[in-house]
Amino acid sequence: MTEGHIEEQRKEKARRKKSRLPMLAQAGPVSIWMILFVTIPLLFIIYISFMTRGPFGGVVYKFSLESYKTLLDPIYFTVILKSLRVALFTTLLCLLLGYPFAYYIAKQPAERASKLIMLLMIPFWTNSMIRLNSWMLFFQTAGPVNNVLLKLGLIQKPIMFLYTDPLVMLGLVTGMLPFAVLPMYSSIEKLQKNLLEASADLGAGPSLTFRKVTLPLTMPGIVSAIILVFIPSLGTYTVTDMLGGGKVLYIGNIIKNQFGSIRNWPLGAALSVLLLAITALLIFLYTRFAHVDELEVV
Amino acid sequence: GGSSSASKAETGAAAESTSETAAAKQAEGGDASKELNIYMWSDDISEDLVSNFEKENDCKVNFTYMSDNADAINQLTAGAGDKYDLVMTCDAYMESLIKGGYLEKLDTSKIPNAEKNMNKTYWREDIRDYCMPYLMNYIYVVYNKDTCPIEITSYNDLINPKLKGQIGSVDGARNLFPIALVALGYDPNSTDEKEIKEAYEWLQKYNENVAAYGSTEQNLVNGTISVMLAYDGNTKWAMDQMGDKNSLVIAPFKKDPVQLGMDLYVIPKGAKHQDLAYKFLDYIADADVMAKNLDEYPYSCPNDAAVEAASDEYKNSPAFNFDYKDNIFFQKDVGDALTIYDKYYQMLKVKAQ
Amino acid sequence: MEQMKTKRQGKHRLGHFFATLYIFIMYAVFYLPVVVMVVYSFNDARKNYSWMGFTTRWYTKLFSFSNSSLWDTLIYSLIIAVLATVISTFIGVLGAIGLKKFEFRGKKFINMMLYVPIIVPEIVLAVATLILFVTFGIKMGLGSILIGHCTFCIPYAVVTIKGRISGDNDTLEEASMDLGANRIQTFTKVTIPTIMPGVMSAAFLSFTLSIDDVVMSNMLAGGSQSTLPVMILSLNRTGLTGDVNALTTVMICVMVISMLIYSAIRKRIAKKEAQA
Amino acid sequence: MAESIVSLQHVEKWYGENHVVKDMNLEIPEGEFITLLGPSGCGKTTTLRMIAGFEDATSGIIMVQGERVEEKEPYQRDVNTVFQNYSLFPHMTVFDNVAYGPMIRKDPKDEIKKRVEEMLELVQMSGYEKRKPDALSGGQKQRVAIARALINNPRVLLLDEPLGALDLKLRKQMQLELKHLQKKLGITFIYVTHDQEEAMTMSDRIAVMHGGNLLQVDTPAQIYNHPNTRFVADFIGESNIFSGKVARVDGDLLYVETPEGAMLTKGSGFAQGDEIFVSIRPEHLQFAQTAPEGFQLPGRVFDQVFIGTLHKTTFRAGSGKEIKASRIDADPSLGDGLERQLFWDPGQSVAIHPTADDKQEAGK
Amino acid sequence: MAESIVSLQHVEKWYGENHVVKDMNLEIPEGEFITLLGPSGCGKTTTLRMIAGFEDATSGIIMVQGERVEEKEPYQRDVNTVFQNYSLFPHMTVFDNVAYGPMIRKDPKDEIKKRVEEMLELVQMSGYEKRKPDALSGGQKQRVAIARALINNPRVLLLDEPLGALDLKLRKQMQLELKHLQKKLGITFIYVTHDQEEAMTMSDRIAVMHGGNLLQVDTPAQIYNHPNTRFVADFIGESNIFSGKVARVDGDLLYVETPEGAMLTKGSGFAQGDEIFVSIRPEHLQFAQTAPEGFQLPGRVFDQVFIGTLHKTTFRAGSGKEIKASRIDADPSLGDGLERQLFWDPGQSVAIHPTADDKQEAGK
Ligand SMILES: Nc1ncnc2c1ncn2[C@@H]1O[C@H](COP(=O)(O)OP(=O)(O)OP(=O)(O)O)[C@@H](O)[C@H]1O
Ligand SMILES: Nc1ncnc2c1ncn2[C@@H]1O[C@H](COP(=O)(O)OP(=O)(O)OP(=O)(O)O)[C@@H](O)[C@H]1O
Ligand SMILES: [Mg+2]
Ligand SMILES: [Mg+2]
Repeated sequence: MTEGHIEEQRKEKARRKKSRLPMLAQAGPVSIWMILFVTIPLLFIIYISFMTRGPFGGVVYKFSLESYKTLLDPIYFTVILKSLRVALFTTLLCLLLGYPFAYYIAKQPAERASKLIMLLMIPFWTNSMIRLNSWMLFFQTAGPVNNVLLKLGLIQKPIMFLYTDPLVMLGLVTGMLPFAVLPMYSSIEKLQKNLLEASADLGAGPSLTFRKVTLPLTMPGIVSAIILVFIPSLGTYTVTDMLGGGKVLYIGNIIKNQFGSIRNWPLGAALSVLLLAITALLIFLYTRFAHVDELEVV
Repeated sequence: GGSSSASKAETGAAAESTSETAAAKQAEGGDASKELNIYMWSDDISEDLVSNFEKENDCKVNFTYMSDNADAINQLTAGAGDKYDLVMTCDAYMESLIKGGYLEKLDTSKIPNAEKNMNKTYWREDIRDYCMPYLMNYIYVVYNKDTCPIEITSYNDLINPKLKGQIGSVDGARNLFPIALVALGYDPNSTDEKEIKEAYEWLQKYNENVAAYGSTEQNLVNGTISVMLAYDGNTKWAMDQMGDKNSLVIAPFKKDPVQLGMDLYVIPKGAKHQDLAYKFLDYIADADVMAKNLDEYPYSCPNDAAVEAASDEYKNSPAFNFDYKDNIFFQKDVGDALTIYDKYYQMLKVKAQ
Repeated sequence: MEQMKTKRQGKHRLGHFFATLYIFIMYAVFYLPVVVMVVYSFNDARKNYSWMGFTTRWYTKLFSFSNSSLWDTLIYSLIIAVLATVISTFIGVLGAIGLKKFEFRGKKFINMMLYVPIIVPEIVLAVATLILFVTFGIKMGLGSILIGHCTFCIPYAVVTIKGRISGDNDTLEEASMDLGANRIQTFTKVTIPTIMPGVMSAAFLSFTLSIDDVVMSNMLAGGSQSTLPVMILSLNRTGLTGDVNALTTVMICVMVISMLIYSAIRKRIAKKEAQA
Repeated sequence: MAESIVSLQHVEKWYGENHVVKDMNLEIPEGEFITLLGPSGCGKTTTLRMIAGFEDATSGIIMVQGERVEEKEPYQRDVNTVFQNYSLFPHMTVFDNVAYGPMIRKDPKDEIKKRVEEMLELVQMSGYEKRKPDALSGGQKQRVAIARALINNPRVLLLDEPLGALDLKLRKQMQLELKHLQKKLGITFIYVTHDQEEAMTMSDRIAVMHGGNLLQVDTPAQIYNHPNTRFVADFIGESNIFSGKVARVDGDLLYVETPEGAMLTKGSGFAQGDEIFVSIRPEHLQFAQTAPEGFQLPGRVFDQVFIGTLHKTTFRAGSGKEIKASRIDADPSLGDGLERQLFWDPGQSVAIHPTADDKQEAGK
Repeated sequence: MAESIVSLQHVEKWYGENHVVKDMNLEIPEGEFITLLGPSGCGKTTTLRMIAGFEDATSGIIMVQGERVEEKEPYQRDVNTVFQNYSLFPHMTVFDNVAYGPMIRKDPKDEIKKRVEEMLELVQMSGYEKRKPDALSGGQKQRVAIARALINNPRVLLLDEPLGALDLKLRKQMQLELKHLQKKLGITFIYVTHDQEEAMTMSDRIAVMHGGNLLQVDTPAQIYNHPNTRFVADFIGESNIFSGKVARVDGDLLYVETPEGAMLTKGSGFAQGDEIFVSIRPEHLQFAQTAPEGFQLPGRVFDQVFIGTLHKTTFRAGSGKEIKASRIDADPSLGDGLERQLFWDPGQSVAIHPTADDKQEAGK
């Protein structure tokens, strides 16, 4: 090859390096982390799901489809449906309650907004166990709510708040709300006032402006919120166990039990794979429905 | 509690450990032989006694806490047991742990106090070589004689429709099914699916009556429920709480045995400070030491000498005194049948709605 | 005339009133459990189930030397939470930008991987990670817990920040580089400030997740130290005791006070800079 | 006042400490094309924003179509705006941006389509329907913004430098189109531009603002030929402004003494000894070897440039002041450094009374 | 080529399907003031962005200071930009925005302070140091953007309509300041403007672009007086362009026949029967009762306007074509509907060869 050609190649390389380096620096760490600490364990989980339960705990590394056969039991279908319903409900409530909240905060001056966010987060730095316990103390038969109501003569005998669905919802929603508020706040904050003005100027009232401009432009935050609320509440169980009296099993309980008292890791792994598949399906449906290409919903 | 009576010297030793930051401790440098790592429940052992032990042996005892018995099992089966020197677990898992080869065999000659003081009924033959019992708990029925609509003398009374919404209950497949099996007159550790299925049907009726699973003692105290299937420790608290007006009674069972569970210490395979672990086991098996511990943490105890040496308050606690104390059964490892239990347990809780 | 003038303003004022009321109620709901917790930290009962009278003995116990393990545990948890927050926010910011801005092979895959820690129950991932760590002879302790925490914090951070980034960031970054700032300077001086609310949200979420985590902390812990939530959950077997409430109360106070001091210092510095 | 479609009465606007609009009074009759002209930061955009309702006036009354603005939200008013920064919706295509107004009004689909196409045609953006604003050039964005506002046929249209990013050719066309539409539909235009030629050719009236004050509201010719303040004379077009004293009054003819020399102008309301500004446009400045009676204003040729249409000559007076003249044809006899006598037709120059501001400035 | 500070060789840019820059070749010597001129969307901003390094050329070579652009990050190049949309940092004050470059270079604090004050003075924004961009008017933002780029004293400065939002007065001043700085510091300016007068007075050379093509790169006078294509003639300034055929060649004098009539022009490279465009500026168009020899171009007065400096007259030829003339002085004898003979000095008109594009257009 001629010298010029080599020179050209060298430059070409340098050029490619130029455009690669920032990409590596930014997408690199997260990619490496995800591959090392998520992909590899995930492959291992998938691997385990095809193994056999060890009679003495753990796994016997012998291929088996037993776990997946077990999954065919309609009981899991019921459980997952129930979990989905709870997750859906929680997510809806979190969005409905969280959006105005996030909106209000985002529209405050920056300094005030960060104070309000801080104020929102502080309660969540207490232990969730303690918070749940506090709800129980607050609503128990001999708790302050019942006492006050009794004293005021509004009721004759204590109301049973504990172990009811509304209390479970209260626990779920108050526990999950920050995960909805924070991403929505950060994307609403970005919303430019001049676009709202333009919309109003063109004759759109507040609700139309909200639907046509505000909502689409803050959609990334809403989608983030949905992901961060819906998926975790799909696998939740502490709230339902503590505030709901543990009479109902959710998919989270079942998986936990496989890694707990039942020591059936392969089944637990298979159930996790099932969860992954369901979520992937939901995301796929969403992207189809919302005309977003690929998995990158945010 | 005894913590406030700590002597100056003891607090001094503790102060030293305070000055170490948690992070420095984590470095695990220093004299490794002077450390003892124990994995167990929190709030289950007297700190004064521990700091005494530390002083006597010039060592540092580190506690890490489990949130579930299965945590310990998961750690051991994952092969991470050797980061601990002592692990607390319960008797139901012992067979698996032994067969899985996760434990060091105990040299009982190194724990003479245990040899001497431990009640051999509880320190069962089949597991004796691998563990030393620490505390134990009964799962029995307790009810409020003023508010409970019926008198309860057997497990079968629990499925009486009159008790609808009145029961607070322990949870978990391996806690509930043995009760049902006993009620039906089967082996509590049955591996026969037919029997387990029957137990499931029994439990369905039981489930109708249950208001909540989990820790329900406060509900018994404040009158939300009137019956409780629970650990003796929780019952003790409930009875104490009601004080003079205590109307709680342990159901006077005529025939049915009660379930007894053990908290025991094991030395995981490959533990690094086994000598110190033995010293600790022997120390805690000492009658006086354990007696003090019982005063602070009043639970049932397999250490006869310690119970003897304990305070009257402990010995007279109504929660630990019932007349069929010896009519007991243990949870045993049921091997693969566990998955059958799990299946029916899931059905129980899913079909409930 | 004057009355008419107040019509639109009046409408606004009414809206403002309801908005403020709503926010107030929401905060009240968030703080209710905290208030209950604080009140019950003065409860004279061995187990925190019902009110048995006022006492300060939990605080006395907390501040007595014999209760060092509680403090150790707290400090340990805080160290982990702060480190996990810093690491995952850092990686999360970089990652969110990188994944938004660049097209590369495997990007879809990484995007999918980000959902995995949110979807797969923590215990499953924790056990798998534990087994892998044991297999590769990685020593358990602060490091392994941190890895565990970051693994589920990073996706939260990335998802939160990604929702914030948009096209207008590009032109500002261009302006910065045009003025001679290299990519790192551009990143710290322009990119970060413009997506600050996202970064702040990510940091808060990471901290909250980490300070409250049980499963990873339990599975990946070393043999000598537990975190506070693990201890609290462990306590839950026999019922929470007042000292945990007291400790959490103190913890909240410490965090709030340090926040206040921090913002006061920042304000003062800003003022000084403004004067200069 | 009744026929005014927009009326500002004693309007003031403060941004915190900044007083950006000061006691503004303006009546705009229906169908008028009025242009706000003034230096950068003088409050033009702020005035438009108050009329549109995005900004509340700190005090004063703003009426649109006979009703006070405070009672109505922006979307309730038949006012549309072409924003200085375009404010296109980034998540919508060009088509959807333009269709926004009719869509909000729930016009029938095919009618919307037809109208949008018409509008895009008008601003020469046909074929760009499917693009997002991000993929448009500056001028293209601006044209979409114009189309988006025009499609609504508002009674009042506020335009904030709507043609600023367009090239001369296109700007000329758009000027014609806008003017044509305005006339045809009888829309009231309130227009902001920096292009004085644009202001001159398009406006019925021009309102000159300065530092939040409205200085003069008049027809273009009036503003150009009879500026009422020194600022207006100076700001509109190019002017040579001489500051001096009235030496003698002869009917409407004033003899003025300035540091540069003696000159004549016409003007009223002046007495002997008054301070005066005399303003003369470069294109009206004449020069010759000798001066007519009343003039004694010598200047040396300092610079000559050709800027496309015009040949511009700069003279330097004895006082050092630069004086500009422009002609279409080059004067080949003129060379750098040559001295000429400058003069003009006294009817073409303007005599201006100094304002308080001017005096204050002079005092500094 | 060695002395070129910026050099574009066969540069192409595609945005997906859109071909926005086509085979562009341009050599810019150090210290030159070159202006890109062209209609909205013709690729000016895109060209600047490729030079600054924000956009990769699809093909071709871009060299800045003798080195290929692809190898260097934007911040490694001694090139600064004044962006069309300002791109001020919203989280920084005006001071911090302007101080950004020096701060990055870690200049001493007090020097930065001094320089920033100087720069703000230059753009007449002193006193606004502590404001955030949000609280500035459009023109004020633009001035800050200029100051921010100027403070770095780059070797090459790219300016994308830097004065577009400023009023005439300020624009004139800023033009002078910019030109002055450019000369003093020897900076190379690559300038985009829509203001042709600005382009004419400031540039050493003008590059006219159209639909991604570079049509002509020449001095302002050359571009104005000798446009090489019909598009350039039409785009730059106002022109009357006649399309016809060469009837007779007499040395460099051409006799041309058009639908409007017969005319004379000078030009070379034409043969009898060739297609030809003849371009004449309105200010060179003369009219009288009778035409000189060679001309036979009658027109009826159609419209007369006064736009500040000039009186513009539009004639309508027999073919219906409008023909424009402008003069400084009004001709009182001229009334609507009167007929005049139009003519010019053949040396002042330009003869242009039709390009392929023109022919194609004519074909349509
Ligand atoms: N939000 C704000 N806070 C404080 N001052 C502001 C704010 N917005 C504008 N200003 C100031 O008000 C004055 C008037 O601004 P305005 O935008 O009306 O000017 P303008 O006449 O439109 O100028 P331009 O021609 O440059 O666009 C300016 O000096 C500006 O700095
Ligand atoms: N990101 C993009 N994707 C697709 N097309 C684009 C994109 N950016 C610009 N264009 C198109 O490229 C062409 C050139 O754009 P450019 O911004 O260079 O024009 P310009 O000459 O600066 O125009 P203006 O004077 O209006 O600012 C335009 O037709 C524009 O629509
Ligand atoms: Mg403005
Ligand atoms: Mg452009």
